[in-house]
Amino acid sequence: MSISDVLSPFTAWKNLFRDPVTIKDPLNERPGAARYRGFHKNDMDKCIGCGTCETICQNGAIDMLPVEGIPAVQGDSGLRPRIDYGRCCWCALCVDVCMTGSLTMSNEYKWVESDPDLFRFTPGVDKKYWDNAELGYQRHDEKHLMPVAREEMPELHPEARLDSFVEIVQGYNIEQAKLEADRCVSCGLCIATCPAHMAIPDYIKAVRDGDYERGVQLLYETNPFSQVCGRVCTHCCEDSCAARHEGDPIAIRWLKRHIIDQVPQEKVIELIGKPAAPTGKKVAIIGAGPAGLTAAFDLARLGHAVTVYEAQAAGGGMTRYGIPEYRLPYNALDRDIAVITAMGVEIKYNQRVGTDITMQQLEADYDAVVLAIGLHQGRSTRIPGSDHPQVRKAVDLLRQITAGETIDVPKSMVVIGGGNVAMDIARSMARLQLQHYGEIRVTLTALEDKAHFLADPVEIKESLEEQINILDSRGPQACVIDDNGKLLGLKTWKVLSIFDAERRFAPKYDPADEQIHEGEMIVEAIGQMADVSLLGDALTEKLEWNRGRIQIDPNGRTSENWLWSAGDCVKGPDVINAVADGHRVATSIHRALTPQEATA
Amino acid sequence: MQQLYDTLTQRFSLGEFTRQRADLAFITVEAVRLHALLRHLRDQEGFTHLVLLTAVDWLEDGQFQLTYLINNRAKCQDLGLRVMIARDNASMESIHDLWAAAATYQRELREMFGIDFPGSPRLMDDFILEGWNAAPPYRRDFDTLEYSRATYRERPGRETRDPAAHMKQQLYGDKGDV
Amino acid sequence: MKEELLKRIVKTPDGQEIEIDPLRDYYCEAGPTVQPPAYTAIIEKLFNWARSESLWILGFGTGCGAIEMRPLMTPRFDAYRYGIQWRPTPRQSNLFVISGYLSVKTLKRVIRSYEQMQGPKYVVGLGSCTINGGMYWDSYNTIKRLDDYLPVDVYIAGCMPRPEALLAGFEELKKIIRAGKAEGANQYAANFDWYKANQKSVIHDWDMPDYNW
Amino acid sequence: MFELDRSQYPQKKADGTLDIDLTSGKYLKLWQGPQHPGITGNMAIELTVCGDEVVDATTHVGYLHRGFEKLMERRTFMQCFPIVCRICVPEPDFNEYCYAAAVEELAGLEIPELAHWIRTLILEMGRVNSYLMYLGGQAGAFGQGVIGQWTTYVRDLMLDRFEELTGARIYHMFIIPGGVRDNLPDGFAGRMEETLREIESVLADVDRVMFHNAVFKKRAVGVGVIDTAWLDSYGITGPNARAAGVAKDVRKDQPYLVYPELEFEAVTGKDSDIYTRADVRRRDLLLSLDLIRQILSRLPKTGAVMTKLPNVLHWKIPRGETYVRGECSRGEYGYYLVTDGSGYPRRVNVRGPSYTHSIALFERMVINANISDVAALLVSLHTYPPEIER
Repeated sequence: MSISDVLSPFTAWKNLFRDPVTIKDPLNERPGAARYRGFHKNDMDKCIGCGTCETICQNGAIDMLPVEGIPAVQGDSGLRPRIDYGRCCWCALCVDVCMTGSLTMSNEYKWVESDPDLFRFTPGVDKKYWDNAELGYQRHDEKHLMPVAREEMPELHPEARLDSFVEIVQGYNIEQAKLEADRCVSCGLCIATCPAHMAIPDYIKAVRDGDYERGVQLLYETNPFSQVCGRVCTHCCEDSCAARHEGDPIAIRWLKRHIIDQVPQEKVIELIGKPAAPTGKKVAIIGAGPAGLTAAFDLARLGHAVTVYEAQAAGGGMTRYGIPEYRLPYNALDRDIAVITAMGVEIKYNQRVGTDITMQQLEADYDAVVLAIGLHQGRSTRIPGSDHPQVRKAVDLLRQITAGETIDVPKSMVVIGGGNVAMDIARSMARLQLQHYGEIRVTLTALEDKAHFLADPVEIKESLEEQINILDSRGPQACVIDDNGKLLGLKTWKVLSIFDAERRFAPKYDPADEQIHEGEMIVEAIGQMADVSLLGDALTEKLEWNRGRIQIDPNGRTSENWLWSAGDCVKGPDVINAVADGHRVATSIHRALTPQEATA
Repeated sequence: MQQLYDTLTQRFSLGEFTRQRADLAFITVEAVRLHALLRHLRDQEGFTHLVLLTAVDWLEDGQFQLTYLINNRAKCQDLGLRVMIARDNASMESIHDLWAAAATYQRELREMFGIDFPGSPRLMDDFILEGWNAAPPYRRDFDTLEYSRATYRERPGRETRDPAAHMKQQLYGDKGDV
Repeated sequence: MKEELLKRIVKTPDGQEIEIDPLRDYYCEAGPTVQPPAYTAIIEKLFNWARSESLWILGFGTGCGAIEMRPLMTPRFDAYRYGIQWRPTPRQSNLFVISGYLSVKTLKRVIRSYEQMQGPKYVVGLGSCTINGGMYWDSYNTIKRLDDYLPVDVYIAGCMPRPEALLAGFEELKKIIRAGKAEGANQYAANFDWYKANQKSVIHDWDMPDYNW
Repeated sequence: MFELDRSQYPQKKADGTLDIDLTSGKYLKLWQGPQHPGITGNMAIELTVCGDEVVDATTHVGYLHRGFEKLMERRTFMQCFPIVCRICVPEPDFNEYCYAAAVEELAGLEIPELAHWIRTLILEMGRVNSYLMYLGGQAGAFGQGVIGQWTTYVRDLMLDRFEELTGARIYHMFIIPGGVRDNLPDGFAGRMEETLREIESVLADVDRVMFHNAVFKKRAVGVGVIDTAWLDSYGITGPNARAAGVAKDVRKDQPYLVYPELEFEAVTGKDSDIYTRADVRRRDLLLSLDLIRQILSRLPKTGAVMTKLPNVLHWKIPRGETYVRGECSRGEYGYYLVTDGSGYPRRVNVRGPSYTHSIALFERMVINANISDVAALLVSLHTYPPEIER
């Protein structure tokens, strides 16, 4: 210790001559930093109410609640997060995890109340002074708390697949499936979109856990066509997936297929369990397609005796006779059908109702009848020359290919249509051409432009890979036939617009832009309709109709109380819709056949 | 670390050896051998620093795992000794004579896990909790959320909806036979 | 209950033996009373103005939020210019800032400190924890609603609130005091039994008198 | 200071307990805390005094117990990340780092190079803050309020840097399992340099007014000596050990993050009293300022700051256990993490340096001290209660 230790502290006096460091107006002069994690904002246009913010919040600070003016729609639950500032810790995990990037934080931080119950608000709905704050915490684009890219699906290369009908999609292995299933946030937005309302998040969880038997049980609760739907479902669920907003949607369809691929058929039958005790009621189902067989499966499980009448030699309906084998191998379909027949469903093949047995007989022999005849009649363009024998319908050709009938494969051909059926026939014929002539000459003309094609984008991509010449915005005008009656090709005009101002179908063409596409065969793939001739005149007269389709109530019952109708023939073409429809009529029939308890 | 383990096995009967990092390993030890082993490690092998002493509740196995983590600063090595003891009437030999600081850890374990360390100073004094009358809170079978709900009121008026269930109700809920 | 709080016989220096019951003998038994406002409104207004401009905070850092008090006490934010200062003892303070979560053990001390403060006295709750449990909503050792145990005048959102937000809260409190609405002490007196019942429902070893004045 | 050797007083009974008869009227029980200006944070010391000499002391903790270790057992690995920093207010980042590093180790994640640098930067910034708080507290314990006024001011400047970097002042929640949340903002190094200069100028003042101060020396030199023999027995780490001449510094002993690439030596003292401990911390603070400069001049300018994570909602970590430590301003900070293959930690144990310092060590040190020195002694150990009871 020295004298300097006594004097040295006095140097502090120098601060007398210094400017004060005090902030003059701390209440107003101090905005939060640019990345400050202040009070929440939520962009109502972007938010889809998936509730992932609620899931991640370790403080239980977030509630998902309905908000006036925001209805639940496909892909948006209509719920919005309400945050309790009696819980929040401003960690911003909710912002980081937000699937759409709608949730952000402002840099505002002052909120004082005397009433503690006021610290709850729905950002974006309850107006707050920080709603328009520009600064504040936002998630980095590249920073996600989960993988955003889909696991790539192994597929056959175009060269490897082009000359055969071998299945293109190989299916995930267990590791890939786990990684893909891991991406799911289990929000459940997809369930409402799925026509059959499958328990999608639950069966994806089963994949994560590796519990495939549980997965199979979950699948069969809502869908007996997992092999089929796991391959060719239109997967509209994936359009509602929360993950699609900032990445790829979860490959729900492939995961479903993965589950059913992992469990042997005998095990599947064992897992579903035995049907209920016989009720003594009999149900006839016309058509062994997805709708008919789903209804058959449900009714058989409830103990009813079910007989299915099928005009073709094998079951599956359009999934067998419309979908090429490279997309849906027949043995996969056979597995689904075998599970259904294992439930005691009797399928009578090659029995055409109307010819081999009449509707009147069915009405007399059974307690209920389901009409699930699908859409097996191709529509015609009715352009000049379309009655030429080499102008064919896509559905007929596809059925012939499946049935193994010999087809006179043309060296060149034109397909009219831009939907999945058009792609199917184009690609099937391309394979046959390659097998027969070693080269592919298939032209596909569609009314729509590329951006509005009706076919699945994957179908288009694969078609192009398979050397299909796809022409968009071409309207068919005439089939060109030479003097000898030989079909030369198709004349098309450029399409200017398809719909008029009222969104009615009224295509406008540019006749100046005319092309002739060479083809020994023209295939029309512009839609299908139901062949209702089996009903007979009397029944046709009795039934109520709606725009050419049989009128049904929401449960699928027609105006005749013994007759229900389901599937494509009443709802339009879609496998998963047909399955949903099958369930609906089965429920309705079961209610009708079961003696009602005294209504409460 | 493997070398250390090999040396030790010549003198002590040791259980499973887990090498976690180049400078961190865990060895399972029987409860009766722990004290002698710790003394040896402290006095002969240079593990002079008791980093921590804590417990893990393996409720399914009916066991507590006591972890004694010791550090050899000169060699930059950490060694964790795992001792499995029965969960019922759990009791363990005290090591406060080796490290004075251990008494505090043992007090905490007594209070939070209910593990007895006979002879450890001030073992029964309240340490963290005061007037606690439920099960020791760090035990796995003590449910903190349930206790909190039952004891401390929360502000009413909270409710939440599951998106999937809400959409079902709004969009396609069971409408019955029409 | 601690040994020194039990009833016992003590020998005085002059050899007398007396019985002591610490919990009864060391404290006054009377409960708190509601203090009516001054006779005339103008004087009450003057009082309230004076009260609002001298917020003396009890220096008891009950939780995390206490760390943001230091910047307020020091030159950068300098809360003294707003009439706010910190006092080391409850007897000199009229504002209790509950800086976040309260463990049951601290709640007990908080109640004692609060009751020792002179009326009119005010309580400010800092952050989520005082409102609805905050991030310790599922903890076995922290209370969730401060207003069950003490009358709270103002809450400030945040975890933790910044010094600027604290100042905003204090300014709001001043407004409430000036408006004559900061009646926490009277509320506590009027609902004393309710508060006591709530306090005792979570503090299991109640080894102090009911009112620690 | 006592004129006689008081180390034999109070006497012990045969069973080793102190021979103190409270009813004798010679002794007084005195509570320091929890509501007391001479206490750090929210804790209490129960002193038994004879005159103004402390003859027995018990540290009472638990006032800030929230049961973190229990709460983490019911939070997923990502959900634990926001709560760990609450274990230590003045220097929360060590919790974030140790937790994140432990999780990454057991999950087998590698984090990007830049994230290592930014983590180190954050930890050193936090150390600066913690030491600045300490200096104010140490001076305040001797009645020198002005030091606290200065250091709190410059600490606030550092909090501004924290705010622009991490988006929060106190609880940064920035070191996330998998990396850090963001890169440095534009112009950060320049603003940091200004802050560092301001801190240095204040530290120069502190040196003159606090360390070269007759009053401070009179009160702090030779008081509260920690015997080197106690170091292992009481588990003493950090500046408390370094002031006793043992260069115990995890940054050097078991280097983590980018410390192997930085140039520095562990700061030590030799007298092991209050003054030396304060001085070691002051010099360690200057070292941290230097480290921050080194980091800012050498860290990669661009690159990823976070590694790709699995979906954190279902993140499961295989069974395992590990211990990760770091050198915080108070000593060795560590996380012992046990996982059991589920989505939740099986057990987390936080080893805060104050755990041993403020209980076993403090209770030993304070015997025979003067009541007026108790606060200074406690502060000189630089303890912080929440990391004791969590």
